[in-house]
Amino acid sequence: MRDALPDAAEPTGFTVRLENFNGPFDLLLGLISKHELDITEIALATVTDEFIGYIRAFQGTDADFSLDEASEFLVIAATLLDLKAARLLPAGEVEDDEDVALLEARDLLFARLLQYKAFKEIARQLGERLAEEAKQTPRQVSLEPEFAAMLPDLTWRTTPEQFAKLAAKALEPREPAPTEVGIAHLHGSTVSVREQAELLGIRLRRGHPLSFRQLTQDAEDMLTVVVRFLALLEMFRDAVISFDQGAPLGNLTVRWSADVENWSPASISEEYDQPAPTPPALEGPS
Amino acid sequence: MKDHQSDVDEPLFDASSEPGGIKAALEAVLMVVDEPVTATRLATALLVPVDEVHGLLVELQQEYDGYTGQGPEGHTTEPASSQPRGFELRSVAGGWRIFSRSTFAPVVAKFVLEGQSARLSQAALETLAVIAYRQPVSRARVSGIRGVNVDSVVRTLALRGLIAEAATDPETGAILYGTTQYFLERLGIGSVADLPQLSPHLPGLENLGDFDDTTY
Amino acid sequence: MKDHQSDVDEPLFDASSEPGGIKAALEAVLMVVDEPVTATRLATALLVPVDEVHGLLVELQQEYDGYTGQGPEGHTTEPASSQPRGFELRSVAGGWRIFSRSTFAPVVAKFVLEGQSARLSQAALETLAVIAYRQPVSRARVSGIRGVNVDSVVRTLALRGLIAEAATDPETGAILYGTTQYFLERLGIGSVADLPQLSPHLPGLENLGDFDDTTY
Repeated sequence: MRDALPDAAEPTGFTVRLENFNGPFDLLLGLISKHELDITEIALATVTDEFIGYIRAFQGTDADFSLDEASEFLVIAATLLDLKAARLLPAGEVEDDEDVALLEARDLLFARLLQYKAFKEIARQLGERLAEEAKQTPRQVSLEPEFAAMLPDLTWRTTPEQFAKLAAKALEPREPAPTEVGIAHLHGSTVSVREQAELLGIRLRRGHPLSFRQLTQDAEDMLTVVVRFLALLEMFRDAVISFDQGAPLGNLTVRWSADVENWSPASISEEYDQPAPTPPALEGPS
Repeated sequence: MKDHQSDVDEPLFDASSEPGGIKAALEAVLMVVDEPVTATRLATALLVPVDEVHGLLVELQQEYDGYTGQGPEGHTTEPASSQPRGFELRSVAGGWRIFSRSTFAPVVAKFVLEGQSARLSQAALETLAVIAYRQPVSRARVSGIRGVNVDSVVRTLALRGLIAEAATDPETGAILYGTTQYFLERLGIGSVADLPQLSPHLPGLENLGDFDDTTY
Repeated sequence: MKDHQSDVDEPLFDASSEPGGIKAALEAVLMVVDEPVTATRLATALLVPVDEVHGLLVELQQEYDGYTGQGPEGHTTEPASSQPRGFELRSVAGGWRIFSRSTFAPVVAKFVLEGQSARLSQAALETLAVIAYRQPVSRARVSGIRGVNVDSVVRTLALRGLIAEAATDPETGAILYGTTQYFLERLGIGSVADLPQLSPHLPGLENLGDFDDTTY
């Protein structure tokens, strides 16, 4: 929706309003350039906190943050957090599948970010070109009457009823054209941080420490994994759980703090769980 | 708001200082306007006295017709510069407009008629149907309903005399189109009110008005 | 019967014998076209070899730009004839068309409201760029590259006539979009191949094709 707004006025310099950004890559590039950094791992680690800060701020202020966009932001936020976490620890050997997955995630993020940067730059050039070309107006005048009169007489075989049928078909609101991959799951299920926290709480309260992998192995999709991660961070902030990680990039073990009895997921910050949004329409009815 | 800004900007543009000067500026306008335009309007737009504009228009007319018209030294009878152009500047209905030169009418006619079909394309018929049932209606709204740009189809329908400019939207200034008497004759009905009702069971047709324009 | 007659009539009109000759005849035709027209079509209408037409079009182009181009005796450096005209002949989107000269845009804008469409938003420009360089391409893939849903922007671009449904993915059935002739015209280029190179902006990542889709 926000995409349709004419924001022809290119923001000069860095502005802090997330609405000015066209998606997560745009925001990320904006943050990186604000720090006058190139796209590197260091740059990503540097801007990770700000990136997440912007998402939070935006979610806190604007209910129009549609879920499919939010999920893209969250996936990137999760990747950034992973990268930052990995960087804070001494460089280690690639030890297991999770390390490999992290490296792949990093490379993919770099590739997509650079690709987006290239298109953004080209888009700027196209915009300048279009503006320059708009100064020229093509001659496009109606046909001189003497020639218009020479046009062959129209063959007309449409009856009023056929014509009405055509009109009905043309005026019928069209279904949005299908995209090739169903993204209904992004709209269909709102994954709530609070609900996931409750679920995690029930599992952890049984007393056995559980690894992050165990806690997420039944997650239906990436979004649920991300939301469970966020839920754990919230629970950590509430001091109801503790983390234990034996080695760099090793298993993350989550442990219930024995002295917490009265914790309830209701204390989870409101900022995530706005009233479950109705699934945003894919496209304006047409 | 925007108007104010351009009011302020306008005096900054001085056509006489551009290569070709006021005369070329007149040509630029005349080449792209559809309706004949008066010397007064041209003078106002260019901030030049009407007399001067009128004099320059006559000069252009003569240049196009093959007189050199280059001021005092113009009477050198150079054959090259005395060739007429393929277009001419005519004063019609109180205004000026550039037309193709009538000597070349046979070539122009041949070109125009080539590939002209006597039948309307499916896209043209559907666009006509939308205009017929939603008139008076702007091109932007028809585009919105059809999901594609309809500019050239609308031109064809107007050229064919099936639709015509009916009004101007009081708010946006957009041209609103409606069907013509000729359209009614071709369809074999007496008036727009005689168009068959659209099937009532089609969903949501009544409330179409609201979202067609939103993306514009 | 009528056809026969016109077959007989046609050869009777010989543009080259009219004052101004073939060159003026070309101008006459260019006055009535409403889209770029190819040299081949012009050659067919005028019964003149394409090469000759092409040469004459280039001559016209230079004349309008202020070069005398009057054959051998053209090197007389007459200041008057080296003034550019207010219009120019351009080769865009594979054809030729007359445009007002850009220097006079401020004046022309006062007369022509059509086509003064609002500038595209950054989101629309980015989406247009991705479609231009990856066409034919599905909305999902464009979304993947931009990291946001592009449905409404794609719709706007289609309404503006800059993109159109080009094909359907044989495997998934998804609609694939591509840019239009009008896009080329608006950009003033001959074909998609004339778009600026993307690779300088994509160091070492020319073969990114696979990355876009993985997250969707």
